[in-house]
Amino acid sequence: MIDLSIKIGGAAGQGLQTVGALLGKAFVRGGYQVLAVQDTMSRIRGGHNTFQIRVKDGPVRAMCRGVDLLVALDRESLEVDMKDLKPGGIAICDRAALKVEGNDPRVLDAPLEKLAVAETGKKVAANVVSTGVVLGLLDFGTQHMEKLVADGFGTPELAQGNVRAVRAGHDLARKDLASRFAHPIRPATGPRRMLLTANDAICLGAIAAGCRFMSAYPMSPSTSILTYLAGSGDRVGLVTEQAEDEIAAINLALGASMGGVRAMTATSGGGFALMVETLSMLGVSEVPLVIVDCQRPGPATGLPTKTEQADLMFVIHAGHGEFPRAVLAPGDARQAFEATVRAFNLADRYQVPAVVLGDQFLADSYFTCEPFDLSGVPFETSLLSEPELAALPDYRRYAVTDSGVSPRAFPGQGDRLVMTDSHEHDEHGHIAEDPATRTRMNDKRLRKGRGLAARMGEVSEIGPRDARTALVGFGSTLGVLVEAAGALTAAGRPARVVHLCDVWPFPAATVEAALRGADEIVVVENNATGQLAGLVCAHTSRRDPRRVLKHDGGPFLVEDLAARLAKTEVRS
Amino acid sequence: MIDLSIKIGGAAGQGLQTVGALLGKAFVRGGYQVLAVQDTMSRIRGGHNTFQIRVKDGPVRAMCRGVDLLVALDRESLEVDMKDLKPGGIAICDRAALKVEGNDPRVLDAPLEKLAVAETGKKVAANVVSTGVVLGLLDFGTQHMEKLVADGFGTPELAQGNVRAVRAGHDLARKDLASRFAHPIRPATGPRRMLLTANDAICLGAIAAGCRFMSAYPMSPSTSILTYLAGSGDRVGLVTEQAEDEIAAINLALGASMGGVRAMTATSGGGFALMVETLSMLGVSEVPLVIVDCQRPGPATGLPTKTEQADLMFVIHAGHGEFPRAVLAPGDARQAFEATVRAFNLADRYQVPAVVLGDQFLADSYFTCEPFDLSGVPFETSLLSEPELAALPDYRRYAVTDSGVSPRAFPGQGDRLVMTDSHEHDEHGHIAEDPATRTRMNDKRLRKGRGLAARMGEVSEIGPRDARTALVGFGSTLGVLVEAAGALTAAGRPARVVHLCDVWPFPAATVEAALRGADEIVVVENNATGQLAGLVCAHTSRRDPRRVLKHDGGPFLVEDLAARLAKTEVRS
Amino acid sequence: MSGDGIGIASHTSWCPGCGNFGILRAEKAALDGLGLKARDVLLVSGIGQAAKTPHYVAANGLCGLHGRALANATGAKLANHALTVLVHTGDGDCLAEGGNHFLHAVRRNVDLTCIIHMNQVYGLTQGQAAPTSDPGFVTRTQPHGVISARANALTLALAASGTFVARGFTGNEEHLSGLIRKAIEHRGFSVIEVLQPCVSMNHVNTFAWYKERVYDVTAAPGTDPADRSAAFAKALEWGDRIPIGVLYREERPCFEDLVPVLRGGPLVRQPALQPEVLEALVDELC
Amino acid sequence: MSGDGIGIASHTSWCPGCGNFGILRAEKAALDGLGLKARDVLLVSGIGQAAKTPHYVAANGLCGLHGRALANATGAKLANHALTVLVHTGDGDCLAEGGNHFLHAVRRNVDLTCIIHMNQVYGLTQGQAAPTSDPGFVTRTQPHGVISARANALTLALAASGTFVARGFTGNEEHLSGLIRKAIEHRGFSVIEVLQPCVSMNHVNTFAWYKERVYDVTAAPGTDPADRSAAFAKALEWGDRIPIGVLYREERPCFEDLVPVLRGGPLVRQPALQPEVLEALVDELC
Ligand SMILES: Cc1ncc(C[n+]2csc(CCOP(=O)(O)OP(=O)(O)O)c2C)c(N)n1
Ligand SMILES: Cc1ncc(C[n+]2csc(CCOP(=O)(O)OP(=O)(O)O)c2C)c(N)n1
Ligand code: SF4
Ligand code: SF4
Ligand SMILES: [Mg+2]
Ligand SMILES: [Mg+2]
Repeated sequence: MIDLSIKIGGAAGQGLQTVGALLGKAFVRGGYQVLAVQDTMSRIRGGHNTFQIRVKDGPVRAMCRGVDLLVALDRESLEVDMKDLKPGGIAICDRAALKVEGNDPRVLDAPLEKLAVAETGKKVAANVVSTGVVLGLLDFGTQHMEKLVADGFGTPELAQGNVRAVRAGHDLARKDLASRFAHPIRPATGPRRMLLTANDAICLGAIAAGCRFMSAYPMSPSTSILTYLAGSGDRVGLVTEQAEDEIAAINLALGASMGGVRAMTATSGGGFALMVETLSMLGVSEVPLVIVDCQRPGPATGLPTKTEQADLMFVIHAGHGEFPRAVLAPGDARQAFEATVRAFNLADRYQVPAVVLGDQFLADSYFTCEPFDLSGVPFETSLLSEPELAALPDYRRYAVTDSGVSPRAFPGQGDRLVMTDSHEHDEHGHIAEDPATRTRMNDKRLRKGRGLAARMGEVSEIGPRDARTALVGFGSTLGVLVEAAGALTAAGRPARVVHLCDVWPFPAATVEAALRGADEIVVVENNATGQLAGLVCAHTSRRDPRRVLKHDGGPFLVEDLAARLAKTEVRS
Repeated sequence: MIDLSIKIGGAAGQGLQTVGALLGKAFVRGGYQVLAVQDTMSRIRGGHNTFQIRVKDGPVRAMCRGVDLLVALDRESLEVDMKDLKPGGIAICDRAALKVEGNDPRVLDAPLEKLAVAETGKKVAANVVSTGVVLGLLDFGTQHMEKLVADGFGTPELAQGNVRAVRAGHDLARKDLASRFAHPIRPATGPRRMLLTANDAICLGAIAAGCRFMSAYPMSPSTSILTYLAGSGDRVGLVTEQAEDEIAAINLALGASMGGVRAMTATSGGGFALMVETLSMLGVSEVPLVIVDCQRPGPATGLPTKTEQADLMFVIHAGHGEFPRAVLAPGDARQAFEATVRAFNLADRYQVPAVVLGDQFLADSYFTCEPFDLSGVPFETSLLSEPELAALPDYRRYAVTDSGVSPRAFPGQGDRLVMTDSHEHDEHGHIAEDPATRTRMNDKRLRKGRGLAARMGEVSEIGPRDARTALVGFGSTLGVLVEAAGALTAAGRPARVVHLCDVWPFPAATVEAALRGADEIVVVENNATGQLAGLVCAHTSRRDPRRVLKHDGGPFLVEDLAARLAKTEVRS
Repeated sequence: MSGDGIGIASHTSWCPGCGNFGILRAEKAALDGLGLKARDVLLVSGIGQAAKTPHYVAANGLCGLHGRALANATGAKLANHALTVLVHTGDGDCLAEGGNHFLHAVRRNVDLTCIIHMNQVYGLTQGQAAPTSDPGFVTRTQPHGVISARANALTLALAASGTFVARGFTGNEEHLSGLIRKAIEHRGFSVIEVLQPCVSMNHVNTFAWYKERVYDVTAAPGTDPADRSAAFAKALEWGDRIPIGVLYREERPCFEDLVPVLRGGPLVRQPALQPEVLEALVDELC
Repeated sequence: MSGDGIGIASHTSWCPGCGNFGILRAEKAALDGLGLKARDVLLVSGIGQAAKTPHYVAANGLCGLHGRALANATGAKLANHALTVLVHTGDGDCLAEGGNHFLHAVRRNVDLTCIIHMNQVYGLTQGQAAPTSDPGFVTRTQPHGVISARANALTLALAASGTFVARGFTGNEEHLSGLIRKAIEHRGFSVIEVLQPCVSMNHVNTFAWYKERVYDVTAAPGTDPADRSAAFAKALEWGDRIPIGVLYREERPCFEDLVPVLRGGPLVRQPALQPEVLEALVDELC
């Protein structure tokens, strides 16, 4: 079985993400499955960043602490990252360029910069050379990498130089170093697979769902959604606009949605905070909208480039007044794709805001997936067709119905006029202040929450059904929960996973049922207060779950989580 | 026993509040206790508004539906408000001016406009004349009212004209109408009492607590706080600034607080929504601040001039990331005064945001109170004195302590520099991104929540301790709960009240203890989803309380609530 | 609805004598003059007295949050640029709560018409100063009188590269209606600041106060509506004389013209994507 | 700390060659020149590369949220107007997220110095357009190039009645430090837009690009720094020639001068209230 962890460490500006992602993709094209995560600091140059790739010949769902191969592109990486080297693991660095001495036998010297300058004329291509070295050490060959570099590196000249740089690294490794590392990974042929971040997947979901307008204000770790959609807009008939701030971003999107197109916005917690008043406006006006919150550690600016799951209760309760909403917290790229499609459908069908709750781990990590079927996604809408609209004897945008869902039309769709107002209003959308109308309309809106609740089905149960230990989580912990449960089970203490993608309306009955038979319930969250655990307490009969929490900015790693789970912790 | 309800109905622009408040104050000066509530529409002229005064010779805590005396200043009032007239109740109107016919014996005709023009030259003074009529009917005399009008009506001429108008109304009533109404209220001498809104009380609390800076953006029903403080600022050394928006309002206040003075802002739910990102900034930067949210019905613009209690969960969970905060929901003017003082002290002591949760009912209703002691309020601070600061060998603004509270200083206070940052930071306030510092600082901040939780004491238990029915509420329902519990108890079904002023950190143990012995728990809330009931379920052993909810924009009225409580409702 | 023009309400919640009525009538005249159908018109507003306007016109309406009208209008226009979109916004709505959106809407130059109801006060919330209030204006929240300088929508629009900058007065409805018409016809973002006396809350800047000061700038000799600096100098005029009319006008491609996707027609009418297009996106990630 | 002047950091997280270093040095020189003590100086910022500046100066610092620096600075100054308060803000921080606060801070004319680090790009978030980016500027979020007109901090400040409006360039540190000094000395709100090349994210508006365009406006004949319209015309200049220097300056009482309470000294130093004062408040409500 192949299960190899490769870490590239260096400073901002050294192109870790660029070469790391290419390397990951080369492995995927070569038949393997990959998960790659980034750990960066909030700066443009310098600092200590890493890009870590785990390569397997089977599904890979989470990251481990241990590293087999370290590529240290700066001194700090050698200082910081060596501790994670597994027995038998090795590190590569350019001793001359980094001005490091020492005779640690685990550290192999490779003249990356010299080769970079020789092949491309630029020192910075040392990173590209290093990928060649890695491929050489693994005996993977450079075929896939060369093609990726040739296609992805701008001008033909630039590309050619970099292809040579890859080869130079590879040849060096084969010649001088290969004997030092005994984990060959030969390229195989396998099914065609995608390597993408969950943010990419969200974009694909949006496009597949027919999103036509996206406005956002840049904010890590959500910015890549805006970037992706801006770059593809022309092809997919989607307009993006970088707004002046998040309030504008969501209000542009609201306007577009009221105008009749599917629309979305994306941000992180701080930007979401600025959108809260408008969330409430979506509630009263019943304009559908998808909002992505890529969480990062707070409060406030917090740790802009790190990960956390601390916006759950905030997002569920955000907004003055009472109105239904959907909150979906996908666990990986595939769930992100599907949850985004579902978010558009739920938003449209129930005329509510739907929040996709991501985080930095999901946003910046690369997942291996079977290709998505973008043409085959379900489509649900509450928008009237033109004939339906024309057939109505009397069009009332906010007609009171049993389901709470009213017939939606857009301005200019037919001869019927559409009025939307942020006040309490009557069925025609005109301001109303009398108690009876108020109660009727508020009840009508809240009734939609019931329909929505019936649709909150995405709760995964993974692992031995009879395991007495249930690990509960939401969002990005999916993979690590599954791997840790596997480790526990393998160690003779069977554990299963109950993972919520759909978190609000809280799927109480489903969770209750999933927890049946479990003696020990452990809620695992990337936050400090156990927010999901709070929901479990409030909405199920399980009142005192054990909480395993982490709020240091990093995702859980498999070994660490398994170790913490194995320990019998004092309940808090 | 005297217990009389007087309602003045009319259109916006007819000065209902002005004359109503004066009338209320006249009764208070005349030895009675008063509660007066306003029900208005969101417009400057027209619409249907009422100002209702309940006068008792003892404490008055809530409003009833029944009216003894209706002053109808427009036709709509006659149409709408007559239905609330009690048996024996009468209405006064100016038939000629309102062009109303009819021979309802309950309606007395009074030429208010004619007298107004005669005495002041202006029709609009009909409202003032009507107060004279009321006083005449009650045989209360005009002594107190004349003084109030003389002191409160601008130029001496204006005042004189209005004094004459009061007298003219009074004399008319004594001469022609008095026989028709048989509830005399003669002025008595009693202790000196205040008549004030809870918003006034919040202002007094802020001033007593030493607040020196207040910034806000106008928003009903919070605007009167800005207005009051702007009007008193020169006397009490307080600067107010009307900000360009709510984000500016809270950030101005944050700057002032960081600068070393006690500061606050006030808004309603929609404005609070805009402040949420900064709430989180207060969390990470540990800058104390008091924020008043005068709730009104949402979502969004909702019903701008009506009342609701639907921001509870929102305010508790607002903000990305995790940080402690205090939320206090006073039940009347006295609690508003005390809660505001406490909010300043808790904010300052624990370096957290403290939210005072009011609502339109509290904001616009007039309560009778024994005079507050502004000079005698407690004072707690975490701000270092200058000698304390100078004595520190090494000043660390965010020093990690057991309590989580760090030594606070302000720029320019001594030679020590103060650095405050919205990122995660080290003890000196400089940006930190490493996991260990992050965890330590996040833990430190969250530890303050424990100290805070220990201080959440303001839970009132009122009524027979052994009553098996407990009515639970928070905020502005205090009075009506007490009166309704009294009514139930009197009707042979003993009920007691558990009222939370302190709602967050949720005083779970106190509430659990208070509910002990109760078989039936009824949570009464001015909202549609039972938010407090949700907290009770999540934090106590009581999992299925009955919910009595109202979300039509109006406060509960005693008769209505008592009737609903008496009914055995199907549990939802 | 199109035959007799666009209906306006006979009952409103405005005060009798309010300047807003003049705007309502002038707008109806402009829309009628252009022969626009109600179904193709969208009126967008925020919150305030001005912002109630869409409720009084028989057209489509989106009355959003306080301050956010321009962002909503921009989104709606980009979703369906076949609509004629007008924004009704108070001076507080537009320049206080919505100040940032105003700046950036002007820069963006989407084809919207922004009508600022300039009463120099907060009407709906009962008389606080607006950013446009004159220094010294005394209110209960500004008991010492306003301290900050008067916000000037016209200088700001000019500074933010506005392409159509005008001022009207409710005391001259015909002129105002002509301005609104020109603004709608202008391809790009047009700003009309309308002097709109608030009879209930502003007893300084009254109808008479404006009446005796306004003059039509197009009558002034040597005024070149294409010279931004000259327009700025005119826009600074505020005192004994207040210019009305079009102060500045420039032809520049509007935002919609420059977004390739929109050349395919209104977004809301564009066809579903072909499977090949979608498949290609997946391919790129394999 | 006062003897050798205010310390600046030798290690920063800025990129080598970044224009921000020039601002840091120029500011130190200005503060030293004025003999200010670190304890009496407060640097306020938002978020961005520019906004990291307070961490690199040994003075008091308040690094708030993205876009909110001016509001924070205003509050801090009103709490303690004995402090010298400078604001470091990026062009995105100041004119996008913080655009509304900028407008109103200018109007308010509190005695603050606002230094806008103008690199025409979002540095920290890696290269999106700023409102100040030139039309046509291509980024990954603006693949067709920027469409909106360039936001111009100087015309905006002039439009909002700014009392001190200047531009500097990091390529001329002495000049810049002179500007900062004048701005601090100015009683009222002063705006300095600093051309600050971003070597990592903006490869169009480079050091050389600015260098060959800037000229000192004070050298230009016939420039009257007290004529707002003339300053506006100057501020519109942006192309082959870019003016630097003080474009406009006016003496007008600053906000603090007009608030009666502040005449009693900084709020933070004012004594506790007398019981009589408090009692009178209660009396009024009885
Ligand atoms: C977020 C928010 N803040 C404040 C308000 C309260 N509010 C409603 S309208 C308004 C200002 C009205 O002034 P303006 O925009 O000038 O309109 P006018 O009534 O004068 O036409 C305010 C402050 C609100 N609705 N929402
Ligand atoms: C509410 C919010 N939105 C977005 C961000 C992300 N963000 C941080 S700095 C920045 C812009 C940086 O550009 P600029 O202000 O020009 O500063 P520079 O880095 O160029 O100096 C953005 C969008 C944030 N921190 N907070
Ligand atoms: S308050 Fe002023 S703006 Fe509002 S309707 Fe009345 S007159 Fe018009
Ligand atoms: S990204 Fe640009 S602005 Fe930021 S430090 Fe680097 S060069 Fe300076
Ligand atoms: Mg106004
Ligand atoms: Mg910038």
